[in-house]
Amino acid sequence: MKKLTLLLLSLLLIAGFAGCGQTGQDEGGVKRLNYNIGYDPDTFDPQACNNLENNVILTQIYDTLLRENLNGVFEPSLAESYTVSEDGLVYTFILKEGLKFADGSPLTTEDVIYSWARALDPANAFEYAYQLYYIKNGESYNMGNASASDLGLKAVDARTLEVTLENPAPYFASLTGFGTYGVISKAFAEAQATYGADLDSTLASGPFMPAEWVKEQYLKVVKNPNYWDAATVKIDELYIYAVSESATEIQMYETGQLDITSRSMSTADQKRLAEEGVLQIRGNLSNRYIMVNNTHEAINDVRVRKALCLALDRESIAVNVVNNATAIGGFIPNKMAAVDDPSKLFRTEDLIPANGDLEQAKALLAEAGYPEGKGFPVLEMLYTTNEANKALAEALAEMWRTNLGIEVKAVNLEGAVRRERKDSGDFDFSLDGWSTDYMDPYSFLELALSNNAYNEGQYSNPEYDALLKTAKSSNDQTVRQNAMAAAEKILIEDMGVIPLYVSQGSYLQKDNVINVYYSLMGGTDFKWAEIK
Amino acid sequence: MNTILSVKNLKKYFPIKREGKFFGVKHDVLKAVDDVSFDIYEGETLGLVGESGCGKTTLGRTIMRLYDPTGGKIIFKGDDITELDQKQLHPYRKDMHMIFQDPYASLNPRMTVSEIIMESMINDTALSASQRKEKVLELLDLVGLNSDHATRFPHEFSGGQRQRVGIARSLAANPKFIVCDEPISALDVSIQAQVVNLLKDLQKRLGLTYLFIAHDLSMVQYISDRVGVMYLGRMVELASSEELYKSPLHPYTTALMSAVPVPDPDKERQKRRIIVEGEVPSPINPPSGCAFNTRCPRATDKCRGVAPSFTEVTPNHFVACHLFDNEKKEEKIQ
Amino acid sequence: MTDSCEMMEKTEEISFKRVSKDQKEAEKILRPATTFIQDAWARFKRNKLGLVGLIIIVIMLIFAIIGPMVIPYDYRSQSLDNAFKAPGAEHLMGTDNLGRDMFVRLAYGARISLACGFAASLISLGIGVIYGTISGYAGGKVDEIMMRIVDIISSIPSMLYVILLMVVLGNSLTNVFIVIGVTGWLGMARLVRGQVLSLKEREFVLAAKVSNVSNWHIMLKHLIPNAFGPIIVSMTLSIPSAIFLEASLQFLGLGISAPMPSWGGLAQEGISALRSYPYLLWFPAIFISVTILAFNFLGDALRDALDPKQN
Amino acid sequence: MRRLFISIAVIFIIATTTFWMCRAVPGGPFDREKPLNPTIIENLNKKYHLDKPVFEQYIDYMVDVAKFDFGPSYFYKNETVNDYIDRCFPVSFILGIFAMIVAISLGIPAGIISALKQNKWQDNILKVLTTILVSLPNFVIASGLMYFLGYKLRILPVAMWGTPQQAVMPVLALAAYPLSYITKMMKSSMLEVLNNDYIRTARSKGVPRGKLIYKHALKNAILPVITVLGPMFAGIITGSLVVEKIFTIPGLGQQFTAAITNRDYTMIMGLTIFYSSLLIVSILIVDILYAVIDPRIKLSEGA
Amino acid sequence: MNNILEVKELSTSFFTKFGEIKAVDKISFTLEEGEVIAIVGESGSGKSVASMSIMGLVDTGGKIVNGQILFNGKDVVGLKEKEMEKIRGSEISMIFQDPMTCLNPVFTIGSQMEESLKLHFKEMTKAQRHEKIINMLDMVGIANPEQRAKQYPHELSGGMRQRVMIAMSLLCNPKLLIADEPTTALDVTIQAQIIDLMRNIKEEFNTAIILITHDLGVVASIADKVMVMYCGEVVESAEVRKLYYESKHPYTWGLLKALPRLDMKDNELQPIPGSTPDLLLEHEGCNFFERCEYAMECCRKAKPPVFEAGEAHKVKCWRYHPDFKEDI
Repeated sequence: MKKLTLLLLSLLLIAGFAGCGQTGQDEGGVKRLNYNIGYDPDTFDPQACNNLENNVILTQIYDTLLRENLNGVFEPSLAESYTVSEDGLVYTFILKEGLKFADGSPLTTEDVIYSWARALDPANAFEYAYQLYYIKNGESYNMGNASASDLGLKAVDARTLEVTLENPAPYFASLTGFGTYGVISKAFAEAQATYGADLDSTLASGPFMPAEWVKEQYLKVVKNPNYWDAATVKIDELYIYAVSESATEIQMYETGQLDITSRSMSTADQKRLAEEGVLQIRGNLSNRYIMVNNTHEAINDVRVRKALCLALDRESIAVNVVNNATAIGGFIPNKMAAVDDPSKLFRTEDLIPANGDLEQAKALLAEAGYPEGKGFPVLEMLYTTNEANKALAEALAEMWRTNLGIEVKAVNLEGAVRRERKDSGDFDFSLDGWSTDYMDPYSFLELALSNNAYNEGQYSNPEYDALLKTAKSSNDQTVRQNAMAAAEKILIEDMGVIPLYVSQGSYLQKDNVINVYYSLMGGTDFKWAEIK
Repeated sequence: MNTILSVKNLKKYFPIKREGKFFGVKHDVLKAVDDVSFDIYEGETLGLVGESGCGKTTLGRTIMRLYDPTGGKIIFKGDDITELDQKQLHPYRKDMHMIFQDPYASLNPRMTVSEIIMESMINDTALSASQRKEKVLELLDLVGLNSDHATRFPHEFSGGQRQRVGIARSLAANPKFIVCDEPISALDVSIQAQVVNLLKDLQKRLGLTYLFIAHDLSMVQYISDRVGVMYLGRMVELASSEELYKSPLHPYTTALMSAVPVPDPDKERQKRRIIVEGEVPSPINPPSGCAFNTRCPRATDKCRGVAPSFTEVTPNHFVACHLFDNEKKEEKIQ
Repeated sequence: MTDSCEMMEKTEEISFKRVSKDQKEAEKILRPATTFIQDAWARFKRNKLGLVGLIIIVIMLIFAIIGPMVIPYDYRSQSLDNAFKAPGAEHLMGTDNLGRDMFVRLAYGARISLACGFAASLISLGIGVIYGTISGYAGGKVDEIMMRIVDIISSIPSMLYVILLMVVLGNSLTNVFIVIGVTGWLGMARLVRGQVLSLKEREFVLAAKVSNVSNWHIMLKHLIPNAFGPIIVSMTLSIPSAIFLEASLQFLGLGISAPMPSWGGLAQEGISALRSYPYLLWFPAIFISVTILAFNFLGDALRDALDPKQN
Repeated sequence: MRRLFISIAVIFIIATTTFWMCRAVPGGPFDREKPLNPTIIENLNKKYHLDKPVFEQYIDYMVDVAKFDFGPSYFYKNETVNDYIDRCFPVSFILGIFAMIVAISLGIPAGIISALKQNKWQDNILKVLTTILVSLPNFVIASGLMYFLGYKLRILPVAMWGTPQQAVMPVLALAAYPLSYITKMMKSSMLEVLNNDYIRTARSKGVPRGKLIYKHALKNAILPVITVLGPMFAGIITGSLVVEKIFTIPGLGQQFTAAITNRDYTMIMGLTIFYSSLLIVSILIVDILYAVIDPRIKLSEGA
Repeated sequence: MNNILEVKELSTSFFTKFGEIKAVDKISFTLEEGEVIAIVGESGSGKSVASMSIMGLVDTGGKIVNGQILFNGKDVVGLKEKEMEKIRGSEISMIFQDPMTCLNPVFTIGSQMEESLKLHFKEMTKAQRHEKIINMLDMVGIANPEQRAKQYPHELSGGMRQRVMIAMSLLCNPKLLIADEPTTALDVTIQAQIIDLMRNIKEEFNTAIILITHDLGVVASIADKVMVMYCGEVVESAEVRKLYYESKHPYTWGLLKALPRLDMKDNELQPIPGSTPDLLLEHEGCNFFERCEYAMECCRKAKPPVFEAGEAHKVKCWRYHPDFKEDI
């Protein structure tokens, strides 16, 4: 018995508890930042990356032709400048001089083309390949109907890249700032069995380079001295932790083990931290809405859908249930900039009252044949299991019950099951949301297109489809702005979906940490971050 | 004398599967009853003695067809019941019943006495519910219990009383033949006599036939008309109880007789006891030849090699021992 | 000579008159008639912890039945401005994230959790008893095969098929009952089989066989009633594990649908509020543990009370 | 040999069942909250051979499993299921072993005390304590520990894995249930052993009480406890999901749910087979251990 | 001859939830060196409790409430556990009914025997101990003692185990051996072997033996003195021949008459009616009253005292009151 205990104790020591996890902002002049993303990167390959958290990690490691700056504007980063042809189909990027990868090897046009082409290579089966379908023959190559050489990518010289698009896309330049467009070294990548599988098979091109990775614990990245803008980078070491539980994360923050948190926290914690005055809010370019099955009984009546929307005090829900959110004025997030003038907002006034209009809602419901909710069928609202969704679904159902006298059952489903039920049209309502990958209202509006794969609610209005077609094909931003604004009005008028709120993120950040950039599209960039 | 039950070359082997800790399974055979033959006559008590593990209980249960025999024949009232299935056995089971050893285990603790007794009447559709009740009381009275005992549960009774309930149960369907499987060995001395006398009394009154199984030689001797001695699954000797006491033939019987202590200090102290050495071998791998050869003071090479047959040495006195092979022959010559 | 003799000699003449006795008199049972249940109850009453457990369970049941009727709040009506109100006079146990009264939600949760406990363990009892009895009574090859099946199922991590089943069936109260019940029967089946195996060799079962009764009769009258003690104990102890499992399902987001509260769900919600509004965790946790504690005490006491060895 | 054969058959059946169970569940490995482009799904299916007929997939999979290759994870791009198990199992194993050590080293003495002081205050206190431990859901125990030890008292790091201090809270949280179980079992087994005749024999020889308990009773009483250790250990390893999640421990447990949510078929099957084998192996080890301690077992093997 | 053991008015009671059970009620006897006294009684008569009381091993719930147990002139009642442990196994030793369960299954025969020696003969060397064990095993008739000592209990047959138990109990040369139903669990042929062995022991070691049994046959074959117990009381005690041939107590009569005898065919058995009374229910009169066919009025009212019915023949029955006259 004793021997066994001894054996196991020594086992513990041998097991090699490598010292780690010690925190401390500033040891021996090393500027260290502890950030939790709650996610363990499953790849260091920017093209293979398929989710936001991983993308945030890779943002620190890779650079792109354009990069979102502290003001939220995509400005040339690897690129020095770019020009667009008259027809909007050909983009010519000039790279900065003397660009290097972290190992000191030069970064050339070839590397960019290699990176982008591999994103589309059907053999790789990258999930985010569609982000590059804008490039000529991008989609056909990905579908296996064209070859890599058919792609609209041309290396004019080592610093000049000519990109031909399939259709005009006025936002293409900023799209090259998206993670999937991250640039990796062709020479290095070709020498790897699987690029980005671990630190050894990864070569950084961005502000930081990965230095240590303890799986499902943390990733340590350090300043990349070969980065073209290394002078701007103030942080020496950035620890990116993988603590997924928000409660754990907050306690680590409160005990000084973390400088920045990022997990979505419980409403209770949000409320307390807000009261304590430490809660930080970041805006998001994402909306939450109720997808309505436009074909189902009762809710195929526009009056009913309107009544349902107007019966909700969306302001109260955004503030009290979701916490720190804002009621959405239409379908497009309130902060979306106008496409013809980024200094203006896309939508200047709310299309639906934030507090709803109960009187009108009741009147509409009565008009539709369900006075006081009588005779209204019991409907189901699907949501994916998590605490926030649950509270939201409960609150909505309860509001409808008390305000309109109708019964909606909140049904929590596991993600994949809900996906399947939605796909088969077996639902009445579904709690959904969308966050965009590129800053254009079209990315939201296309969701409601009649033939769109995501339009499971089967909203359909030819007028709407026509307006969006204009928005997609035109190269004139004013035309596009007007078309899309009109389209959003139609969508809201038809109440094809019931918009709820613009979601916002809450996080904690130590006071001495500044200039961490939080993108409206969900990204976080430590390039400019500083510890005071 | 009518033969009520006839057992012919009955065998009951149990397969013993012993799983090796890591490798393989050993299939052994436990020969609980090995080639046993005898007849029971109507109205008599056949006693069956033997030490623990000799197969006497298995024999009783096999006769009752609680176990399926491995070989041989059981003929009850002229009909071969060896191969009958449980359904086909029903009509025969009415005529045969059983009294069990442990009065604590043989009564279902969750049933009242009347339920227990009535169970045997379930298939006896001739009786109405009230008739059944009446019969229960009758039976209770017959075994010397009160009518208010009917609603009681077994745990409220003493061992002797329970055994009487067991007897009442066995009588419920008016059987002709009862297997008494060590009905007294779990009881105190003073109670044993009660039960044995009751059994004797019932036999007289109801004309029952008993197969009385016990390890207590003196008790078997007392109650039985004829006694069979079993050793290691085999019947080694069978004779009337007087005959057996006066002139036991088999060395094992002799040893058994002398081993039983008599409650008489003078006799006890004068008696020359024949002590058989060693212990009963395992029935899983019984010795070859005569099963008793390992302990028999008179064992010869023949005993080690050839199993003796069970033969009638003197009229109605059967024995399985090579020592009497010759006597038999001599008899024949004469 | 002892005292009694002297005393008697002093006080009265010793009477040597023979007493005549009825033979039957000697067979009289002096103690009052007791059934098995009465006996068990008498033994049970002596176990203080068991009694406390029983009382707690009864209180919980009353709370579950009457609570939602008498507490002046509705379990689902929310008051968004009143979220996270600390326990006080107005809300005995505070309010949750949607401003709902926790006390009434706990009372309603009691209904669901207890119903889940009872329903699930009844389901596993049903399956387990039938399966175990058949397997044990049939014996031989049938038993071998049936037990191998149990072995196989039990070497698959139960969480796996709980989750798979929940995913396939969807979240609803009945499905939770079914899933928990369907996954919990293995232990019961093993237990019943073991009991049956030992019981079927008991002499009263042999006696029944000799008495020409059917196999069904033997199973129903002899085997199951006698395995009743361990079965009921195991059932009492499986109720808490059902409550538990429901709570774990909630942790994985696979429990019953909102807004119906179960204790597990409330505790799970409470976890995320632990740092901020800890009462949201403590109350459900206390309710869960006290109830489970009570069931455990009850089970232990029943084990002692129903154990035939105690006779 | 027979045992090995049975084990393999069991694992085969489990693998088959799990394979078909996985396919029966709605949703596939590439279902995302935002649905993927059909072309891309096609590419992915081709890459992972999910475009083949299911039966063919089944055969392929079984062939791979026979070669101890559980295939690539559909979710983790750069880790195969084997890699994953290689990496995470040691963590779960250490966690499980230490939880077992805590449970055994506290549970056995507690059980003995309970048995010796049956129905006295010591027994009652232990009874209440251990029952409380089983009656608290382990997410409550884990969160409570973290809150008090990590946050309030700050004597232990809140979460993460790597140093011995970080192991303390998860080990305690995991040990709670087995601890109570062992205590309970040890108590009843001790009580039973103490009623045995050989204890009376030992006492009649004049064996002092202390020696009686640790020499004569303990060795016998511990036997039934040993039999449950195998399944218990396997149970801890898979049951650690909540604790692993809360304390951010890179163990095997949390992958069980994650794999199912992700419809990571190979991972689900790989883990299930691994777990079942683990269970079978730990039962085997326990049997061997049992045979070492209990001389009666040896006989049935020999002879 | 000197008295090894003198038991005076020993009473042991069990205190249960239902009340006090007087398991042993004021029993007295003496035992000389080399003498065998048999305590005979049916189950529940208190014979085992009496022996356990002498060993100081009355289990939880039971207590010696009265009386003295003078072992070698020294009262062992109330002796400290430590001192009692010294006596147990060395000066008084015991063998039990069921040899199958009395040996610890997880230790070898040798080590279990060695333990006694280690406890009581601290100065012995390992080799000496080993020798002694082998000799003793040989003495009780175990073949291959060297090999047997290395075996575990389950590898031995029942009779062999009982021999081991006896060997173990004799290791420390006890003055008194208590044998609690030593042959009950054994087959008749084995029983004969063990009885033989015990006779030898008595002669060879001059050990006093208390033999507890329900089998009057066994008693007849070995005992010098007999005590008959019924419901915790000694109802009759006498020298063995007297008890068998001139028994006085109706219960003893009953016992002898209820026994079938191999040596006498056609002796009609006369059972004692009824069953042992419930010890929990208070009996004013004689415990045997309910079952006694000679019961008298006085038997119902008061417990009979001990009467001398001859030399060293004591009986607890009103029939031996000096004023008794048969009244029919």
